[in-house]
Amino acid sequence: MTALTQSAPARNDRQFQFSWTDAGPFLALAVLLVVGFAVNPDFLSTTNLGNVITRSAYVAIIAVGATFVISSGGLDLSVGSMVAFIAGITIMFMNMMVPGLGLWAIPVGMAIALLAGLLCGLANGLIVTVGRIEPFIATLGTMGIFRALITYMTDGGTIPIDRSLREAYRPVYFGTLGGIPVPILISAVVALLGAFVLYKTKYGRKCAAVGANEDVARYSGISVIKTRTVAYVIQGACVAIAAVCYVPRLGAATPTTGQLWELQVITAVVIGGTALRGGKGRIWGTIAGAVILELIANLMVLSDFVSEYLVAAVQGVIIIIAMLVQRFSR
Amino acid sequence: MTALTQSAPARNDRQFQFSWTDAGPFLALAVLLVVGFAVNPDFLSTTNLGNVITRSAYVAIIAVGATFVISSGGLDLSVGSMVAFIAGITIMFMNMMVPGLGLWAIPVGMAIALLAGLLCGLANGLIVTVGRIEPFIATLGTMGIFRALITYMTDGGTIPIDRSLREAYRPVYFGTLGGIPVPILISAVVALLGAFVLYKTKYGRKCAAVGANEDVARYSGISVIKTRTVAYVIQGACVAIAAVCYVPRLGAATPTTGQLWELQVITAVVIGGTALRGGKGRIWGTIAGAVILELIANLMVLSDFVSEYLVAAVQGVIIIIAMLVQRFSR
Amino acid sequence: ADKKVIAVSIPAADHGWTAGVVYHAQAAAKEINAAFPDVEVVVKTSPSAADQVSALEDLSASRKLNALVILPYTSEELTQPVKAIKDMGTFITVVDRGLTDASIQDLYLAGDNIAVGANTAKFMIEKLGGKGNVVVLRGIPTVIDDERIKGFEDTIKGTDLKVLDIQYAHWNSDQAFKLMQDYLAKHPHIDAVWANDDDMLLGVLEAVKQSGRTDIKLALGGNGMKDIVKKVIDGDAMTPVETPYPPSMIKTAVYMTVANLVGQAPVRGHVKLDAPLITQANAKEYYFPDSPF
Amino acid sequence: MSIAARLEGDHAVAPVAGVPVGPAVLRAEGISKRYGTVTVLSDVTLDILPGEIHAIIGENGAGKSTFMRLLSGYVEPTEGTLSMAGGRVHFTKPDQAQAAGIALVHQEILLAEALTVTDNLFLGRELTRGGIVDDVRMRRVAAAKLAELGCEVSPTALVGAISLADRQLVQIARALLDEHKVVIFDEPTAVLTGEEVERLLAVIFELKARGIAVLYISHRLDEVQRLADKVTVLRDGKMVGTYPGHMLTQTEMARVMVGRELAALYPQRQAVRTDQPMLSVRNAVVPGFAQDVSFTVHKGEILGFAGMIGAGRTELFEGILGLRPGTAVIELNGSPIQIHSQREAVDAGIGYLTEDRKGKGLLLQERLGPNLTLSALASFHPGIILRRAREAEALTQAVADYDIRLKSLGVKAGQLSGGNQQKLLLAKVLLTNPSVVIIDEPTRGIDIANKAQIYSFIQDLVGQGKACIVISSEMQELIGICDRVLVMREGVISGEVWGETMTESNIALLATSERAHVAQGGTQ
Ligand SMILES: Nc1ncnc2c1ncn2[C@@H]1O[C@H](COP(=O)(O)OP(=O)(O)OP(=O)(O)O)[C@@H](O)[C@H]1O
Ligand SMILES: Nc1ncnc2c1ncn2[C@@H]1O[C@H](COP(=O)(O)OP(=O)(O)OP(=O)(O)O)[C@@H](O)[C@H]1O
Ligand SMILES: [Mg+2]
Ligand SMILES: [Mg+2]
Repeated sequence: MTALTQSAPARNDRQFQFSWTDAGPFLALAVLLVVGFAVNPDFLSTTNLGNVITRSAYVAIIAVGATFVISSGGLDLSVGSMVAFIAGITIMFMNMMVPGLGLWAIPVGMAIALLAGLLCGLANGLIVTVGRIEPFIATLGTMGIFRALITYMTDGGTIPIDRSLREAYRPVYFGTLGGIPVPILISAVVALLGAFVLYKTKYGRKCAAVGANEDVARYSGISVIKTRTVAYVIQGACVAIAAVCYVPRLGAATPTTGQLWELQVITAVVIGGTALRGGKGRIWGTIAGAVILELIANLMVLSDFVSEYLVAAVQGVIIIIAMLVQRFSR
Repeated sequence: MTALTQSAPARNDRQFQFSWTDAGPFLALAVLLVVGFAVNPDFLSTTNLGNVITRSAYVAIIAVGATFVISSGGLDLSVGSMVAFIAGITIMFMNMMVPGLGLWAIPVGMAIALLAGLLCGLANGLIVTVGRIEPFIATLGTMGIFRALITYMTDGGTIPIDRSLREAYRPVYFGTLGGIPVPILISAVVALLGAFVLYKTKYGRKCAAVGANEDVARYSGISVIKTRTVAYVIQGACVAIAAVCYVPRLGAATPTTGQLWELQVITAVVIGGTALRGGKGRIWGTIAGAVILELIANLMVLSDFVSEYLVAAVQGVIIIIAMLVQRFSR
Repeated sequence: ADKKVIAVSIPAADHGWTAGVVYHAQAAAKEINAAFPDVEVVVKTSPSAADQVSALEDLSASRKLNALVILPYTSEELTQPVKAIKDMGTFITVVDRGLTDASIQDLYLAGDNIAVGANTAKFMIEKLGGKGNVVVLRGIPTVIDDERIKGFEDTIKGTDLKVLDIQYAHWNSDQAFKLMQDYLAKHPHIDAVWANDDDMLLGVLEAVKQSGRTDIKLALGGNGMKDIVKKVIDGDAMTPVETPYPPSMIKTAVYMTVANLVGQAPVRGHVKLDAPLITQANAKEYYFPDSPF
Repeated sequence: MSIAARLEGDHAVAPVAGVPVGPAVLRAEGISKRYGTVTVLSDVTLDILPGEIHAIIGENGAGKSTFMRLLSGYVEPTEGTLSMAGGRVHFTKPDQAQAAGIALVHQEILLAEALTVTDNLFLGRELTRGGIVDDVRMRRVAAAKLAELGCEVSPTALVGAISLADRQLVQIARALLDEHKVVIFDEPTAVLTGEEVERLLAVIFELKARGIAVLYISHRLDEVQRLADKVTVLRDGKMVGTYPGHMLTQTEMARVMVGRELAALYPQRQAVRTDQPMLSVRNAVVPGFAQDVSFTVHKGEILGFAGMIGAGRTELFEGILGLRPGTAVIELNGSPIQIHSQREAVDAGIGYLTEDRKGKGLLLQERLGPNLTLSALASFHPGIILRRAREAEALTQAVADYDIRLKSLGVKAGQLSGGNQQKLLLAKVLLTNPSVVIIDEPTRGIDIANKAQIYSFIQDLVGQGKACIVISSEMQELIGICDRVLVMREGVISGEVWGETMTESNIALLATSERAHVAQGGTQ
């Protein structure tokens, strides 16, 4: 035992290493596109892909907010109901203001939507942080509240948007700018902003710190309450933006609007590589996750393999397989 | 060495200390009963309370299983769909066996239900532990799968139980034993067993250890995979028992059976004082939580305060208040 | 030659009635695909309004549709998307819920939800002699539910029939069971129950049976579920009548659309299915033991 | 004059009088701290002067960490006041203390594992340029600061992936990042090895030279002796006194701490080592950490493992015991065995005490009984039902045997002082009654009196015919108790010493230099 080996395993900088975990969602996306093409060549047509990506915009926008909430160690189950509630409020105000303001009702209504979103988010945030209630339960509670409010506002029916606004508002969902559908542009802007805030600002660091270890964050002089509350407020703003894009698509809000979106949103975030226990957020993965979910649903419609009754099962299986592929692709 | 330990009077095990946190759910229950009586004296009638507690039996039984899963650091969103799926399987098999076995089809069908529950739980457990997928996503996936399977089995309609079995099976829900409704007895037995396993056996210790800190558990020679998988299997068994009690109530399984029960179950567990991040389980709190939820719903109907549209909102508010009371009653 | 494509877009089977719709739509598709070699019927179900819009986009993006038969989730939300498809030159058949812009509909085949509520109310008024206490179970907050309740409430206006309580039970037997138990605990005297859907009626009946109460004279439902129609046939005292709202209307609509497409007879216009009371006398016509609903 | 005599009367080395010479940068007056009915600190008064290194020593559970947490805003005093430069201060949160210029390096590592080293260093005070966080600059500063402490981890590594020692250095770097008036070190060297310790001490002297006050807690009395201008002794929450540092020998310090005469630190060596191999490991490979390591430990032998930080000792044994991926050919008592998990190791009779008591050793939120029996569930509770009474007995026994100082048997493990947690962990591992005991850093954070006791435990273990492997960063400790020491460097065994070659300089040479020409081996 005298020979002294020199082989020193050099410690590498992780910085520039390719990370399979990070690439996971994008790989899954690629695989899905290939499978889709094999199933039905129309799948890759511009129209179809355009439609699918445009549709995924809502979930993507909301999921950007959810990435903040989740990486700060929270959870928000109320986003689906909140979309419905804010869409309802927006339509109500726009309709009220049409006589006075004409088409100006649209931007003013949008501003009101944003305000409502911020307030709803704030309410969620305060209940979770100041009230110290498990996010799961707190937002389950507000989910019921928002859903009941929209039911009350619609008297159990629908609130349609005023006819005179319809045409002017339509382009927000159906229009294109430089050939790109407006919702895609909006979600790209939201994602860029989200990525900037999460990765490039102090707030983003605080968010991750609070999610990773509350004690450490607190001892570093970071206010856990403030940071997490702000995450919920960001979530509220994202929901408002999604609602504003949503209204022109269907032209009405109903008590069933946005039902179960919360689950889609959370799934998108997790598929995207953000851990549910907090501390790590991946905006671009989240966007990929949202598109993946919508692609799976699209594939179900385009393919004729599956009995109508089993669509949900196949979706479940695909999601689980996608997660497995991600886990073991390392 | 002078034992300084002796200079300070060694206080005894906390065992006999009164803990506000532990008492929280029971206090909330008591408050609710008083409020209920004030709102409508019929609330405390034997029939009404009997009905409500009997109704809460399913959620209670499932929630006992969920207490294991959650305290081991997992989560199961599939329980509601699993109830429907197992109820469907049970009815299918019972109906198939009636011609050969007569009334013996009932116990044999129950055994099959239990087996199915164990297998479903095992599947969930393996996906979560061996597949290393976030419990939230994994069980969201299987939730879709179970729901689709029952829809497929019923062709979207109902599977009613054979008429010849109906009367013989009815007492499992509607019967009483010594004046106490059978479902209450069954859930009491399940809770007792659950409390025994969680508090008095080695497995219970392991469960809490795995939920509290996986690394410590692993370094102490506890198999995280095995322990957590078993928790899911226990959950499956509880779901099967609930399904077996459920079938005689309406005599049929439909694609809407058990919808959203998962949320009720998790809410019951959390209201009961079990932390969603794992490491601590409170079986009796869970039972109180299940009864609280059902009482709130009952109170909504018995009182005339609330517009039908706002019932969900008020429920949400009450749940949040109940949690706040618990938090700040210390 | 290119097949003529008929897309059928309907809600997913999430409770009894929609399950019936899916069943009849698929039956129609199967029969027509077998009978007409140059017609292809594609059935797609969607679990929500937003999904239905997505499905329409998907169907029309991938192939040219000759006709679309749609049972819209909601009128408002589906109007624009269906119009977009019509603008591509597709024949539009709308079933059950009319679009807000009626000019989009080449063919409209509808049940009458207001009549469902109204006819039930009429029967109750008559049977109870114009007075009594009624409790009502509503479904899911949607237009259908709204219309039925409106039909019912408008009809009993001015009579001594009093609605003691009205709450949502989400077209779900379990929730109806619980709600009925609570109604029974709350109201010492109830003359009649109306659940606006038969799934809920099943729960109601169990709860009434368990309570052993004898004050309830009527428990009525709606939609024409086979189990309930059977009760009517058997002359059940508590449920002597039923209001049909046959999910088979989708099948009728598909056939009419095909006729328009391949037949020489153009079929256009507005067909309203009545909601006549099913009584013991005519119940057999409405009894389909093989349907899941 | 013996220290005992000095202590009795008011003689030469009387405690320093209460009035400071210069203006105190930080003054604590009449501080008490109670948790419920338990008094942890009572009436402590202390002045800290600028440019002074002030050591606080005392037994495990004496209240040192509590006092330090109190000074730096993590805990609020029940009674008493703090003042800085004459003005009253009252901290309710650590960042207030930090803003006032007081930084604390915790005894237990307090970093977010999911974040990178740089993120942790700058948490809550990120460098920005125009509102945008300046990652490049932060990484550069981090690298420089870490290099100063001799820590080689990449600034972009996740803290969860680096060794405990590196985490400790990151934590120290974090406290040194900003300019402070008072820097408090709570057992900073417990997980460090010789070279890092030296570097740290140099850094501390530099702080002193810059006029910064340093509070220093350690159970390594040699460090205290080298560093301290003043030594304050705490015993059971009370001040025993403050002494001028240079006038106390280590033995005297120990005596003041404990309040009585101490026996020798290292037990009498007994010739119980046999030639019968007990555990033999061949060609152990732990990817990324250890290559091709082989060794044998014999019945009755205490085998030491020495090395610098990053030598891979911990990972080697975790790999062997199935706690991380790795391969090895293992023979126990002459028959080959396979170990895939800790369970199999425990069943085979191999006990392992982790160096990371907080992260991997104890359930901090759990009470002591369940913690104690967690590894031994199978043997301790035959059947399925828990034997609560037996557990309570075992706990009482362990508290007595290992001298675990606690105020109540009902406390949670996380409420024990660091050293007492370590004793509980040792009790937990030994409850499985292993025949081969592998102890990673046995005396981390243990006070001097208890160290002696732990050494005699280890001696007793081998006396009973067991074999013991001790991984330690304290070379003296290895030399004091081991029969033989293997030295690791960068994942391989770089040499072996025993007998008279078992000296600090030889071990240090083997542990550090590329090509060591060390006289290895020795005579028994
Ligand atoms: N939160 C708490 N609740 C109850 N008791 C506590 C709490 N925190 C600390 N203690 C008790 O206070 C006493 C002093 O602990 P402290 O950590 O200050 O000791 P220490 O001198 O740092 O010991 P060590 O050398 O072992 O680190 C211990 O008996 C401990 O059990
Ligand atoms: N994050 C990492 N990525 C890659 N290699 C690492 C990483 N952290 C440490 N290493 C390597 O692992 C080896 C062992 O590190 P470690 O410090 O845990 O050893 P050790 O001997 O147990 O030290 P100690 O017990 O004193 O902390 C070293 O070769 C080191 O370079
Ligand atoms: Mg300490
Ligand atoms: Mg080590």
